[in-house]
Amino acid sequence: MYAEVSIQEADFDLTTETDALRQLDAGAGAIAQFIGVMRDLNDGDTVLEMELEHYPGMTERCIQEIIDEAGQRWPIMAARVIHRVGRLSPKDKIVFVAVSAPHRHDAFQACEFIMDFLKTHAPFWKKERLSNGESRWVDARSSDDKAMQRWQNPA
Amino acid sequence: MYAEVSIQEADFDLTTETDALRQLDAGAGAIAQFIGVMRDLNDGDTVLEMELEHYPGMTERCIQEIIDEAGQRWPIMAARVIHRVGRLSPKDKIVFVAVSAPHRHDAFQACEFIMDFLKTHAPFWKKERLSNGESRWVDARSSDDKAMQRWQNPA
Amino acid sequence: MITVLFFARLREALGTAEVTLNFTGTVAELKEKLIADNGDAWQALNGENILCAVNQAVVRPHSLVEEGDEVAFYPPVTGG
Amino acid sequence: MITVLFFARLREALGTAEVTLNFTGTVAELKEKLIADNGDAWQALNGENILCAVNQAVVRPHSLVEEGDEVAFYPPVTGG
Repeated sequence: MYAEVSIQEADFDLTTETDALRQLDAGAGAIAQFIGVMRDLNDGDTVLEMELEHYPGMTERCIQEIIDEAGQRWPIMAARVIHRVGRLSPKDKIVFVAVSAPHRHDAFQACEFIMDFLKTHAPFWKKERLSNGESRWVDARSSDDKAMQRWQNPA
Repeated sequence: MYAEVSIQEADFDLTTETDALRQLDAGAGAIAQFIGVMRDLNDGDTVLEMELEHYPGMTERCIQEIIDEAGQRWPIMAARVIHRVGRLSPKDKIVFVAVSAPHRHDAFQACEFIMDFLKTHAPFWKKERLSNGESRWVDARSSDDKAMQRWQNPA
Repeated sequence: MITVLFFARLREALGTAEVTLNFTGTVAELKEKLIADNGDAWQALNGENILCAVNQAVVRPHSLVEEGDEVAFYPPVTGG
Repeated sequence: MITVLFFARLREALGTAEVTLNFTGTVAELKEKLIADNGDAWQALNGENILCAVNQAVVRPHSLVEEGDEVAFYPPVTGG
């Protein structure tokens, strides 16, 4: 299985990334993708900007392990993950997860699995700058823990 | 809910399409996408080319109905579907389904639902040209019917 | 007049993509009339998987076809 | 020597991103030593949600830290 993980400040181009996956193997009929986008509202407050911190080295390693686990669970051909760090504004892309597979349900499942585990395991932290001048660290969400726990008891 | 459906011979650009969804609403934190890609093998035979026929008018109407149904089932903000017709070669993109939503699980569910219903309801037909010189109409798959039936009894 | 469209494998079997005729009745009766008018090759319309849409919505054999309708017969779909 | 890294809210609470020291023992003992050496503000290490990784793998409080290890303490993650 092909896997590539990038942690970067720069934005990324969806056409370039998808074309790369598509060209890898003409047997991959299905590509499922997720794009996480910065929202302008969080917990009822207007967010002007976000600063994303991460643990260099561990982040890449952790995401690679999640991809490997996805590859054990579903017959997938390739996975590509890009996560941005540094300053981001509303509507900016934050994260990209793409999975190619022979069949679409496997691609969807693996893509969502990778996102759910990334959210709860990969060492990233978000700090928001609000319209009222305050800055605050974003709290972890129990909904993300629940999303992750779903995969412990596969249906 | 915003919805746009295109049936076209021309290829499409993922960056353009995803950017359009992203710009619609800064509250849409999640975009789930599917790209169906032409495979070079089907039922064990090498496929050189494919010709996609459709029923103009009904195709658009049918996909719009599927999107509306997805919008009833999940809180989604926008959906974009592009389906190509005419001649296609292996690795070409065939279909694109993108759904934006405030939360990722809704986006994933709605995106897969739209694909499963499109596969089993939208009036498209594929004819393959094989490496041995033969041409054949692709048979419908019972696996696609099963994928669709999954949504009749939501877990 | 009604318009009747045929697609894909069925279009090839019948050798035509479209016919127009004067007809009112059920979808099942329309099939019988088309076979009677056009000969045995049109028995392909009775293939067990052949679907029918009237005015672009899928219907059952006992559904009615009325003046001005667009009827379509086609095999199971294979898009996506 | 070991390297100890702090991230996000915890980094801000401690006022430092990294310390190096001579230490072998468990993660729990390392926390105690850091608090003893650096003062009460470092009680933040005992926050109930604070996670620990040794050599970039998440570990439990009784896990051992050895010479040359990279240890990290951090709050629950919020990426994606």
